[in-house]
Amino acid sequence: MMPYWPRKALSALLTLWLSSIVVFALLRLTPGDPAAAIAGPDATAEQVAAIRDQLLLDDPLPSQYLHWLGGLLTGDPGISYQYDRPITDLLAESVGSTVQLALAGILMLPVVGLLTGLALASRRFGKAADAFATAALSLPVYVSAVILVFLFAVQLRVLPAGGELSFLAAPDLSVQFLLLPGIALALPAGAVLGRLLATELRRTRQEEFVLTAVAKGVPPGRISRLHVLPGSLGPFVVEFGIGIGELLGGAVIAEELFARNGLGKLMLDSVQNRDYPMAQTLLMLAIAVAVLAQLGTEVVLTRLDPRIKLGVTA
Amino acid sequence: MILQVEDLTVSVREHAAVDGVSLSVRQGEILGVVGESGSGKSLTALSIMGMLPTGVRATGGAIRFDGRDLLGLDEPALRQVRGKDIGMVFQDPLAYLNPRMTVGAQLAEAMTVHGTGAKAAKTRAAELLDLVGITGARGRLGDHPHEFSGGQRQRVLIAMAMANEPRLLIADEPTTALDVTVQAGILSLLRRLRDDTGTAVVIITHDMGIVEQVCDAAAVMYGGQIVEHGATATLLGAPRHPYTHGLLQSVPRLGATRVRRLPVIPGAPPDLADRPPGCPFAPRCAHATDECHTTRPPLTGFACFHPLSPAATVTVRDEQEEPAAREPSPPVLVADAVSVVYGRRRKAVTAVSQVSLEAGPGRTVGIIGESGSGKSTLARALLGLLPLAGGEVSVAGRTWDGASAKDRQAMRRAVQMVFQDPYLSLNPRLPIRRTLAEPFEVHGLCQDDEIPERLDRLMDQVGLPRAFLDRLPYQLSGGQRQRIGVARALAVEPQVIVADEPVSALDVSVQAQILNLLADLRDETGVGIVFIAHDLGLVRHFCDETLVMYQGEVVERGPSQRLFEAPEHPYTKSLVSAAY
Amino acid sequence: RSATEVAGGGTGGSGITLAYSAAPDPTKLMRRTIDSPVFSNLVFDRLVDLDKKTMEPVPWLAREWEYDQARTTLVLKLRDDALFHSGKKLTAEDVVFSLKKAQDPKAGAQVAPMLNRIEEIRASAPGEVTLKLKAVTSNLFDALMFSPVVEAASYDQGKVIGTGPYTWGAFSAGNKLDLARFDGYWDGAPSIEAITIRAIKSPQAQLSALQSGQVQMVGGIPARDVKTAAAGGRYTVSVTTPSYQQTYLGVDVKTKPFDDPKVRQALQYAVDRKRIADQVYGGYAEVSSLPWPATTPGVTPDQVTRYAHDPDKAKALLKEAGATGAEITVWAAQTPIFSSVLDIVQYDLTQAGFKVTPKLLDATEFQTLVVQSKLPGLNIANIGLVSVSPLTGISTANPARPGDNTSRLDDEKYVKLQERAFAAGTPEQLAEANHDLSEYLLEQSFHITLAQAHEVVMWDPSIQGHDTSFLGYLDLADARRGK
Amino acid sequence: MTGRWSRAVRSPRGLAGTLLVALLVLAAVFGPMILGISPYEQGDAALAGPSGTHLLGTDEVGRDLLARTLHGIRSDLLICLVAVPLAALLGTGLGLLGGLSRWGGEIMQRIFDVLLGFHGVILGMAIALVISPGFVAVVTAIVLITVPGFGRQARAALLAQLSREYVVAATTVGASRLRVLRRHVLPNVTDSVTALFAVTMANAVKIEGGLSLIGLGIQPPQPSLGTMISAGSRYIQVSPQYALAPVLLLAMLVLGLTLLSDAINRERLRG
Ligand SMILES: Nc1ncnc2c1ncn2[C@@H]1O[C@H](COP(=O)(O)OP(=O)(O)OP(=O)(O)O)[C@@H](O)[C@H]1O
Ligand SMILES: Nc1ncnc2c1ncn2[C@@H]1O[C@H](COP(=O)(O)OP(=O)(O)OP(=O)(O)O)[C@@H](O)[C@H]1O
Ligand SMILES: [Mg+2]
Ligand SMILES: [Mg+2]
Repeated sequence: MMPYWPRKALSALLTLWLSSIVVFALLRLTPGDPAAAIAGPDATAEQVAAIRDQLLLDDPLPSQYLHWLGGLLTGDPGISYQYDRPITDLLAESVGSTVQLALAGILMLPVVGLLTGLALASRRFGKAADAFATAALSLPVYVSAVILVFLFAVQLRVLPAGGELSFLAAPDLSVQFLLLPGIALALPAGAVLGRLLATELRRTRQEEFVLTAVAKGVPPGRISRLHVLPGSLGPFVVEFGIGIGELLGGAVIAEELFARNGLGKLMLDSVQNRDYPMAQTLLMLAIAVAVLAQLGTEVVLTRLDPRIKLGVTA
Repeated sequence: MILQVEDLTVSVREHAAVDGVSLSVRQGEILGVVGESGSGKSLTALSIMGMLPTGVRATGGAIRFDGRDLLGLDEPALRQVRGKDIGMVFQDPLAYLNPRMTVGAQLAEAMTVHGTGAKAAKTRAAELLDLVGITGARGRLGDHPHEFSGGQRQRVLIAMAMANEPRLLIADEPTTALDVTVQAGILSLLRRLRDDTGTAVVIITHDMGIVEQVCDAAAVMYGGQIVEHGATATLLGAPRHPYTHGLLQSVPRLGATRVRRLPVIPGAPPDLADRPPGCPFAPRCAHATDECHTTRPPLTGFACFHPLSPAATVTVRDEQEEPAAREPSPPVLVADAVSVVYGRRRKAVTAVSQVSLEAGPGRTVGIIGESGSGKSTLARALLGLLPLAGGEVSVAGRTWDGASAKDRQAMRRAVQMVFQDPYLSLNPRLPIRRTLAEPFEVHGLCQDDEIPERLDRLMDQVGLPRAFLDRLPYQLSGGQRQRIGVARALAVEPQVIVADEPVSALDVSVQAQILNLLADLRDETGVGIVFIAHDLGLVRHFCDETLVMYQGEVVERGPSQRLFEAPEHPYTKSLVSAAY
Repeated sequence: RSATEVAGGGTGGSGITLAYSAAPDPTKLMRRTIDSPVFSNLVFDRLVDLDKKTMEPVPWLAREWEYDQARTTLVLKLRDDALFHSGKKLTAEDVVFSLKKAQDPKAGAQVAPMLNRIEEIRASAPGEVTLKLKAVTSNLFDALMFSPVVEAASYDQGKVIGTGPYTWGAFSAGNKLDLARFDGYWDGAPSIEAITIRAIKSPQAQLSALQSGQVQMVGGIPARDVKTAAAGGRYTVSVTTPSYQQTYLGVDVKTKPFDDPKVRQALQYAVDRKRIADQVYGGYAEVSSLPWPATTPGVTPDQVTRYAHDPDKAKALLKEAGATGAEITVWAAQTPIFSSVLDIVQYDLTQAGFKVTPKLLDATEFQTLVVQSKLPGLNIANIGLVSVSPLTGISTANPARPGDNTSRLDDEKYVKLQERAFAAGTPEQLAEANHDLSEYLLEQSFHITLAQAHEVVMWDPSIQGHDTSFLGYLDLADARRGK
Repeated sequence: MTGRWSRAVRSPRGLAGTLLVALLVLAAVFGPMILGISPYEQGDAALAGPSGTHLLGTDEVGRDLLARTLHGIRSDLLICLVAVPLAALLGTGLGLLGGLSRWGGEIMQRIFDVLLGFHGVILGMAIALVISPGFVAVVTAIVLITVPGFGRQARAALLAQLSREYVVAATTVGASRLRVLRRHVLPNVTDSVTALFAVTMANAVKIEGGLSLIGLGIQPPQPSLGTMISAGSRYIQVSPQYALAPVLLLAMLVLGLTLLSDAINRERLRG
């Protein structure tokens, strides 16, 4: 048995490597020729063949894979087929938008989750929170986004319907652009988090050490804060980690619906245009984020529950 | 009187789980509250703390502490009492400590919530750990509970309860989860704390031995009521209530003479829902009359219309002769220098090391040792359930290693197992019939249409109504389930049964029933038994030969009688002296 | 500050923001791509334009021009006051460079087949360019109107520099383009200082952006979405006549039963063009049996209305051809528009007695199969340049190109017709050729027009003076913010 | 077992959930028959409002929205009923396999990690592109997206079961490994997997809708709730019922399934 952290890191690397193969294979399996997408509707077969040649698309697949992987590892994933520019440049242009969106989601996710969870577990707001959580869960993002935009942008005109502004350029405006997509992203995942938290809160409240705290004369508020809540956060953190990992994927939909130009849109476009190097790189990025989020989750978990690292099970 | 409980009634829905209990504790006194599971001990204790679980309410009586009725206090006022005037210690020290907080923080919290400054609390926390006998106290404040041993955790809990020097300490089964040797340490700690601080202590237990060891006075609870109370010596020496008497008798004690069968209290404790209106013990009482069934006897030291005479002391047991020595037959189950290792490389734990034993029809081999000493591991090794790191186990000459599937089946027929926890060892989803039919089916012991008949016979053998065959496990009591466990082992008519702590999870009065069942089966069928226990009295009572295990090794072995009378190994000595 | 209001004010003082379904793409300036209409004419000028009514060439960067007697040499005289955004003066060399670029197959210009009929492009004097043709090319001006004039010195460095009213500014690929007013514009600087073009693909997102005041124009989205949004009358809908996209039903004549012209004609009768125009294009489309405009010289009204919706006739023709119940596949790319067209076509053809399997493919896959001519049966797609003229239409687009086309129709007669049109020296000859081409297409029915769909953009009423060129490209030289 | 199920169904949550789902199933099965209008019949009146002939109005090519909505539930139920049991079976199988051998476990774990690394949308998109969009693609996508959940659940349940005393007990009476698995382990694993079942059903409906949104769902002219929502949401201002009717039904379906899974879970935790 290897020590804990190196073992985790190794398995993360293994996952990434396997993913790179899957990603590569998946795109090649997708019918449709990148060269045809570039050549456009009125191109002749010869034009397409010339482009294929130029893009080295007729090289053997293993060599294409190694070429790309080698580039990725040395920080140069190549040139985008559709934009004919270095992928790193394109990423640099779009990453800000997605990071802002993801941050908005990440910030809002635990807020929605915590509020829902605490409300669900409380006696006073339980019923209302239950209704809210069920609704949030039942409505897919693509529906809630349309409703949110209709309400806040078209009818009330208090928030922009879509688009973006760099946070660094104008923080106050940027936040307004981020509010609706952030909420739309955070709602369903937040509801899941909330329910999970509520269940955990109820379970932890039943745990014996809470009785010890009561017997010490600890007031209920302090018990909730110091004993019950930390004890309930484990699964919350895990789910939150998964949630972060999914944000980049979720950005695909959110960016489409809110007319943002980030990595999600880039990913959708590049897959649709069979921009292989671009799509592969973006997909790997998404997977890496998910894997990293999971690792991060485990770091937090060991903090929350010191037993885990030593392999002690409860 | 520091605490006076008067006619306390605690209701669970419409049922009185605690039914008119009165108790009193004097300054500096240690009171033992004894009773079986479900008799209402914990609810009584929790009422004093004002900590009854939701759905359970104190519906009558009063709890006077220092002249105030605690039942009349509101939550904030109660909080002032909790942890400050009354401290409480719970049963399972691991579960009752917050696994995510350092021990120091938990100790300090007990004081800061009652107004002590953070700094002072920290200093005092170290003192407290020192006080309860944890060495290197200061350095351990930053440790988490899982870094302490079981006994140390219980000491931490006690330290926490003592943090504000309460005038009353309530300990609910403080040693049940601990080993005998550790238990002795905890009990003497409690006594020392009482001596040093003059705090009154209420110890809740189901173990008469603990009462005998530490309590000044005791109250016996049964079916939500106090059936007898008094000074320890009188209560134990001359019990007046038939239940107290039965309880004392059904526990084999190390010092008592060996008997073939234990005297038992027939039946099982009453259900909360169908308690008789009269004396709760009446349905199980040999002396009960009509009056007992309808009228509740008043408590005058004891609550019984037909008390035993003070002369009928426990020591005067009706002596039965030592069972006739059975002619030794060749061993069936042989373990030869067995070792078991869990985990690999750096994490490896040698759970069993070089253990040899022989078991065969007509003989009972006892294995004793504290928790983690490798008893269960050995049991599983005997049944071929674990890979061995060394040595071999053979059944009727064949070893588990390298046995063909067919051989294994034959070996399984020869050796069977009874498990510790009857709640876990029965598949909750299968009716008893299906569980019991399994051995017949897998071994093809009889035609399919004969199975029902065989099952009926099994049920008769273990003394259960045949109708139980169609119940699900949850519809049976613990004792009844353990009988099913025995029946399952018997089904294949084995030559040896390995019983891993078969009574540890059972109520005291039910324990004796199962022990007797095993003894009867042994006598009737000649089946050999490997009997694993952590209770010296049981082994001494039950087994011909005893092995003492310590950290995976057998440190001493010999005929039970001699072993306990003249232990040689220091560990055995400490075991015997820790027991009573 | 409210983001809604700030964004509504556009970038800077008198800027505006336009939303378009496709992002400007500076890598294919010589081609007409879906993004061209939104920026091409803002940044570039061309040599000539066509008059939207008469379809006659009108001066632009070329002040005047003259053919020789044989109509094989054309001399173009350029303006002398046109400046590139770099500050450099427009020269004949720039024009030569631009036209040669457009000839280069790598540039992928659709009009290359016409430009390739030019034997020599030459700067014959300062401000004068002479084109020497291999043969008479009646639609040469279509090609000249089409090709942007770029700065020779910087083009190959990837810079986007033209002589248009706006300069190419901050650009993020696939996303956003900032244009700034070019104060040195020869026709006088435009009134709007800055234009931001945002790529917003989703129609909903575009309309929300317009309705919440974040953009002043939306475009490139399905016309029916525009129609529903314009229903309240709050916005100005601008239809880019005479340019349109011809939506067609391509027939692979090598697939049975479509080898039989009767079956193909049955298709013509089966499809309900009126319903497609109304339901898919929100009425912003012409119903016609021909790819090119009804106003095309030589086209007669009876040709335009040749195939009216007539399911019974379709059934009868099918029966006659013995193809009733034939199992056919209709392919289309997966877009909201084409899937709706497919819906209707599938329904109509089923009514006529075909057994239809609809197949929606993702755009790239569809594109690949088109290039490989691997779409057995029918396919639905659209092409743009047929609205310019019949000859330009059939010469530039794969689906109807004589000799080599996606319908796999290989007919010497068709090639001859094309040659006749090229060589038409007089308007009369051209009209005659147009008529015969139309007749041929109607008869052969391998390229069935479903709709002539105008591109539609919708403006916030605060913007006035906007226009589109003959090609349907935005023209904002006179646009301004009104009250 | 049966007792527990019926108790779950009879709890207030379970009852509400069952009623909702049953209502939708009935609507899907008998609705189209009662209505008697073809969901494919096109007409000239596009995007018409509700009227006597078209109770919910018409879509953009003049088809009856009510008929399409009812048929849409059918599609979705069918997808759920094919995809989710398939995913459950596959996931449970893989999970069990992974639980039985160390290596198998490692490999499964990695496979699931890779699958989980992809976001559902992306995985779905890739699948739909690889095996041309349509019913099969939607089902495959749903299966691949939801399989890791089942796999992990099954594996966890299996590991928990294997250490149970009654499983050991069955071995000691001589039951073979296969019998132990079938008799004692599987039913309990099934139990914990079932709890996941209803939630996954609800998810499946959402995934179908998500795929439709990018044009990769059920293919026209066949209706599904997802395709209708994505098509209808662009007419939300002129023809709100177009999108909202399927949204409502979808929400009802998800709600019903969520309630059911809640009820089952609660019952399961009670033992
Ligand atoms: N929270 C509760 N809800 C319902 N019934 C309860 C609750 N707690 C205890 N009871 C019931 O009240 C009765 C007395 O329980 P109590 O916990 O006081 O027993 P005990 O003597 O402490 O037993 P043990 O030795 O098992 O701890 C039992 O029948 C039990 O089932
Ligand atoms: N599956 C396992 N993996 C690793 N270590 C184990 C495992 N099971 C038991 N052990 C360790 O082996 C040692 C012996 O355990 P075993 O269960 O045999 O003790 P025991 O004497 O039966 O204790 P108890 O009285 O608590 O039942 C302990 O240190 C225990 O932690
Ligand atoms: Mg208790
Ligand atoms: Mg054990």
